[in-house]
Amino acid sequence: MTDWLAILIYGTFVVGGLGLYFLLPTTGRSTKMAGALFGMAALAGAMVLCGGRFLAASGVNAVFFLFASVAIVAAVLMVTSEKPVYSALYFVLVVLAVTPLLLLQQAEFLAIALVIVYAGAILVTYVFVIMLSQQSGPSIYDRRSRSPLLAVFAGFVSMAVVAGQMAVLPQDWAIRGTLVSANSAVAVTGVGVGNIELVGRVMMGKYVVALEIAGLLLLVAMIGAIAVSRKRVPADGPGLEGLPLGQSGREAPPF
Amino acid sequence: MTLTEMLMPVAPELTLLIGVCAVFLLGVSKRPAVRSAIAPLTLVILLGSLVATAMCSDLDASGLVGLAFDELTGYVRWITLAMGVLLLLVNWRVPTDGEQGEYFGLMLCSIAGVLLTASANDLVVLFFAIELVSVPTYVMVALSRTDQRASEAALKYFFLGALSAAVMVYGFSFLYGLAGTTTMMASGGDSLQATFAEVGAINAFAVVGLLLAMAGLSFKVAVVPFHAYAPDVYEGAASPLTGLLGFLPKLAGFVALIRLLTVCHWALPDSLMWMMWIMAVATMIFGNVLALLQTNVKRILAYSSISHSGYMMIGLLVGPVLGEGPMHDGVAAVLFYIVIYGLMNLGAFAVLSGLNVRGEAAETLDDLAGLSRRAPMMAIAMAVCAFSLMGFPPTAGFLGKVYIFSSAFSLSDAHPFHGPLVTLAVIGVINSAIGAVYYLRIAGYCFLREPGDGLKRVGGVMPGLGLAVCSLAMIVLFIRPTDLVNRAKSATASVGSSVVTRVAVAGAETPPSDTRPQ
Amino acid sequence: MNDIAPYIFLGALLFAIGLVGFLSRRNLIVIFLSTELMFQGVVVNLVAMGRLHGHVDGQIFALFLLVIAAVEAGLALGLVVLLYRRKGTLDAESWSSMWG
Amino acid sequence: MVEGTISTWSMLIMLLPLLGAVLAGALGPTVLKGRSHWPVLLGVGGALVGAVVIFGQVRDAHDEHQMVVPLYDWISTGAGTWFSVSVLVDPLTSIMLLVVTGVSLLVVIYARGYMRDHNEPVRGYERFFAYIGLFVFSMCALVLGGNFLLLYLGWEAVGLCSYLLIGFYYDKPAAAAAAKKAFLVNRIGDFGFGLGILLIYLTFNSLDYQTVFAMVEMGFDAAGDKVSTGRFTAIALLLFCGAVGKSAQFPLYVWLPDAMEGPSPVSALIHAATMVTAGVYMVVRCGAIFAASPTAMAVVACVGAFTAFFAATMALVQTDMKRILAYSTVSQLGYMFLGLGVFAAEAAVFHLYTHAFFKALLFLGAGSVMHAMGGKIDFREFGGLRRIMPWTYATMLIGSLALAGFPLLAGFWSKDEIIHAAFAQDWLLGTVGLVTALMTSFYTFRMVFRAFHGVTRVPEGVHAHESGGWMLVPLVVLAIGAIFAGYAGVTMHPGGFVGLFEPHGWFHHFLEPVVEPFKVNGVGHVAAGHVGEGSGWVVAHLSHYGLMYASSALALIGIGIAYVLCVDSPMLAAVIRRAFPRTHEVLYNKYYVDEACIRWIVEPLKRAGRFCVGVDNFVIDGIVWFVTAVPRGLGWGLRGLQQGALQGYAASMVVGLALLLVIVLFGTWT
Repeated sequence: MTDWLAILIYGTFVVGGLGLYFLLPTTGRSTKMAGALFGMAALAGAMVLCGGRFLAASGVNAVFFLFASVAIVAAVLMVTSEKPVYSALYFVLVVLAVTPLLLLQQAEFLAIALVIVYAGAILVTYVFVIMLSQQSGPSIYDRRSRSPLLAVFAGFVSMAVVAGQMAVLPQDWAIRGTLVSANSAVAVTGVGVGNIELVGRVMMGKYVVALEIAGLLLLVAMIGAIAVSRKRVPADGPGLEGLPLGQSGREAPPF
Repeated sequence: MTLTEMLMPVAPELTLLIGVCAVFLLGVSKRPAVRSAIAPLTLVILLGSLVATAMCSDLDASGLVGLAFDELTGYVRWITLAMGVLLLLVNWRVPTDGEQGEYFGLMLCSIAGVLLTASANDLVVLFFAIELVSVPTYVMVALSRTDQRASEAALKYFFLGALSAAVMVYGFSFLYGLAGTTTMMASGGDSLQATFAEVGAINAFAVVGLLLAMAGLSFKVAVVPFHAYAPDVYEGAASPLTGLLGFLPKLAGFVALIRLLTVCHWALPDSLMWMMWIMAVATMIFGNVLALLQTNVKRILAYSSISHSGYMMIGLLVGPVLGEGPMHDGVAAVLFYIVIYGLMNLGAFAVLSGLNVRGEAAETLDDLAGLSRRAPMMAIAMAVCAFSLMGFPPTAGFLGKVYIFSSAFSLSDAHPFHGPLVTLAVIGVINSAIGAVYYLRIAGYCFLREPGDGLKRVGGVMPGLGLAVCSLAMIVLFIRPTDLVNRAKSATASVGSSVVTRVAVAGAETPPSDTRPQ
Repeated sequence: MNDIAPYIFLGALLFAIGLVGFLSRRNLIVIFLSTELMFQGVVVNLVAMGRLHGHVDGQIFALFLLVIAAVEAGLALGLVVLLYRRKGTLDAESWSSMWG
Repeated sequence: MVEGTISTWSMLIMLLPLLGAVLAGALGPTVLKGRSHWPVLLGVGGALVGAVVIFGQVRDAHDEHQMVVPLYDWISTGAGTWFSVSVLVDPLTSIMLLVVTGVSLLVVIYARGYMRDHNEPVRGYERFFAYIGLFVFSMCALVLGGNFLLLYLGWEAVGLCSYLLIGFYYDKPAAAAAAKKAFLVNRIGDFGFGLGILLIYLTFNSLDYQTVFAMVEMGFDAAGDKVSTGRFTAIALLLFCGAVGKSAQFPLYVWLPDAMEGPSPVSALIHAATMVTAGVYMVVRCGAIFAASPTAMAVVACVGAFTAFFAATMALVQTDMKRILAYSTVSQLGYMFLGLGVFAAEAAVFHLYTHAFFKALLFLGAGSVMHAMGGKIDFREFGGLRRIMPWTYATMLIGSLALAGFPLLAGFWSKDEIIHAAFAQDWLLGTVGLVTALMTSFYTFRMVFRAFHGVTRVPEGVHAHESGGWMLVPLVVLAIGAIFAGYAGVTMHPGGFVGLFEPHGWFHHFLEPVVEPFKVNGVGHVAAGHVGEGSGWVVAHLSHYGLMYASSALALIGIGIAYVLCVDSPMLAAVIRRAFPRTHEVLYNKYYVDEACIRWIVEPLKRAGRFCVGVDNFVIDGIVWFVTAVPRGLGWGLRGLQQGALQGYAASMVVGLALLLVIVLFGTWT
């Protein structure tokens, strides 16, 4: 029982890894077709895995499959896209696809925050910087990936081991009680509140110290980012003509 | 409980944070006189924080969920703030005019991060505290010099740091999944520690979580295979800052590792023990053999910093052995050693930062040639630090090594990991012999070479003062180590008490010193 | 209402893809996007873990993770600007003057 | 012994030279300059006073021969004192202290004159005196320390001082190389030494001399089990490794001749009189352990005898005065270990004590010559100096006579005693000792004759002159010592020459409590003047006095040969050949015999010596090379992981993480 399960898990990761390897940008012969085929096989394997082993009993809905697939496909496209702008936009898609899954888990506030903060604020900044720095199409280093086989091997072996470990020890799953509705904590607190209120209460109670440090970290990041980007440094790279950030590279940054 | 009472235990941190705001604000002043007051103000803030540490000895943390205060916190506060003063002195002239505010404010943030790491009792707080140590250092590396290598160092440090943070927090997420709470220790109710007492550390969640979390922390302490950034970052950053990079993140990493191991009652499964064993061996060997090939003193010291992490891993693996004689406690050895390491490392980098060769900062061995003729006191300070790093008497480095190795050698035969740990210590001894070669080369270049052209002493009173304190401390701590050892030991007592709990929970018949049943 | 294993797998997969992106893409911005992807995997993992125990701590942890992601994103972009001003390229390989 | 006095003075003995060193080092470059010798001079002088006080205390103690005085707790924790700094004072300590501080004081005085060029202080003048002060501090700590850890600390510290002082003229490549060689070779020995101390700690769970030696005498370890002889042998041999390195015994002696690149006062102080005898001191101190293992004692005796002989053969062919003296030092140290190995520890210490006088004298004399010859020390470049430097000549002559074992001088008594004890143990060891004595007198006087006799020659452009008062006073004092020091170990009573001197005097009586373990465990030990059981035929046929006559005769023969070869024959042969053609043939024959001697005895020995030096240097250097090459090779291999690219580092991290995950989660741990 566990044997075929382990084979299925590791097999999914191997096939998926191969698919990603074929999809990564190279300047040689295009292997995107093979990559897509392998990727589809891995996705099917993952569905069998989730549907067959874990979800049969509890009957997960199609929503999970749909959005999980979108998230994974978008993630793969993100790391394989030759255009950084597309990568950023695919990442927005990953975030947007993960959001319904969070809703499924009754994490409404987090889902909203994710969309607003991540997809909204952070990613826009990325796109802005990419636009500034790369106006002349994809460059050579975007079209060739660095030791893709090693990268796929290292990344997928580690995570396959982690995932496999989760699966081959099913008795460890619910160690601290059974799965309950997140908002059943309402019953514990005795107050009829929704997810957002609950998050607010816990955050301002148990996690108030962390919240303070978070504020400090944001201050540090703000000051740090300003200090770093306005630092006056000599420009010493090749091909500085026509740069968007000022002619000599010694000017103050654009923002 | 009034707000004042509630906040008293974090008075040192609050002092620092208020200071951070003041320093940031003064930094943007247009008047040079105001900006030049920033470094002295930072000194005052650090001293104020030391005073606050001394005043709030009554550590009742019941008002602050997520923090806990014990002897370890007190120890780390003392050594961090005291070292912080020295770090400030040595870094006195690093930032260019107009960047003092950012630089010293970030330095205070990093110090505050170490203090918070030592008092964190919650995975979220711990994670934030460690990030608060690291994030400012990324910026400081980029700010410290205009050299192209500084930017490269910042790039590597920051990106790899982000990678390791992701790995660490992934591990934390599994630990949280195991326990269902992010609280690390609690006298009653849910906590990670209670969960470990209940289910042990062999659970798949526990193993994966601990492994990933330890991997992430290993980056902070520069342990193989998460060490690769260290040489480049040390070389790229300005020398005085490198002294800071060798101490604050390392201290935070080791304190966090000690906390993690305390949470699981120092009862790691054998597989994780072997993992740390392998990492320790690889770290010592890698650091030492690569240091042999370097001609850049900063790189030599960077690789030596890696190997010193390996030595400290030995003490960590031995764990807190209570009630078995004075020099047998591995964790106390680590806590003792890291102070000494911080001092001697800072001293060596302070010497480098105090020297100029034809207008450039000194960094290669050739730059140091004949230092004893140009600046005898600097040469002597360098020699003291090199000998201390080598572990050579009469310097404190010798005692640190003796403490670490003797903690492993004096394990009882009944200890389940006795044989491997003794082997590890022997490997450590051999490695410190290899290390002697390159430290001697540094000392030899200072004393036994003809000086080259243009070697000049630069810097000022404050960095010189910091350097003098560092090298004198090496001698003084050799002659009178008792106070520091005792403080380290009492700091260990608070993390070691969990060992006894574990045995009580397991109901094992082994004596309390044997921390790992099975 | 259901088992959390699929979420853990999804998290691991996102994390793995992020790792691959980090190791193989040479554009500094894409490299950093890959770490954001890894954080995304951790977020999925954390929320699932919180679900397992039936409370919102996991969600709050994930929210704090967003803070870290924002902090690092801010710094990363500042750094990228600095690096780009120096070399006029975003190729990670062009920054390898120190080695050995 | 009064505890307060001992603790006060032993602190002062250590701290005064250290204070002097610190003052010289700190104030020297700016304030003191040419007066930098004063703090060290006064500090070492104070230490000498302390040594005399302690000596008086020990001498006047009647029943209490040993006293341990704790100075302070070094590391003391709630769980107990891990280590307390204590001093141990007994006759051995007091004698070593007198030798160390006495010779040091004389050398410091001498160096005041020597370390100047046309009466201007040489470069690094203050550094020199600071190092010397540091050395005296370390050496006193080594000798005074009451446990193995202090011994080890002192041991390493004197090694460090030696390294710094050999490399004093660091701009000379030879000096830098010699310093490095000394350090590396000593590391090999010290590695064994450290392991030995570790083994002591593991066996007896203590490092205190008193505790350890008490347990050794009972033969039980800390757990109450009987300690096997094999364990004792292992400990003793590991400790002896350290002695072999520090005291320049075969095969680790190679550093000592090279160490002559250091300034001459350093050679006299560190590489002749004091530091190199630390090995002898250590073996005597650990006598209980060594005597418990017959194997270890045999090894000590054989290494000592072989080194004595071997180094002497090499001294035969040198032309550099300081090198001759260096090989001679190695050879004499060999004698000391031979004495220890044959259970005659008091004879070894006696020789250590007399040797300090005449060897320091010879080195200082050689330094005086070197000073006068503008840095030249090879006697092919000068000769006949006795008219130019009468004082140096006279004192060096006395020193040479003492070294050669000329009757009634210091070296005579102590060397004889060792040879006699060696005969009592094994006739081969004794014979080696005798043959070496012959070679010793030959090479010593070859040096004297070539340098001081014959036609006066000096290198060009050198204004040869007798040295000044600062240098001559120590020479004269040491010369007086070289004549009379031996009488501390001799009892005189009336009744003809045979009965006049009993070579077992006050010195031996004084040392008796220290060498007790050698007597208790000594299997075939012969107390001086007695014939013990199990001794060989030589002892049966040759009384101590017979041996005395024999070795006197050998010393004279050696001097005679040297005279004939170096002074007499070259001139005589030339003159007589022209004036008396008939007798020329006879003389020619004699000359031919000399030639044959040289050809058939000296040359083969020379070749053997060269061969041994070559092989030896090759092997030791090879080991040194190997020890550093393996890590280097490994480093070159691992360097491939640090290629500088951000993602390369990330890859090594993630691959490492993957490996760790696989190891941990698929490892076969339960």
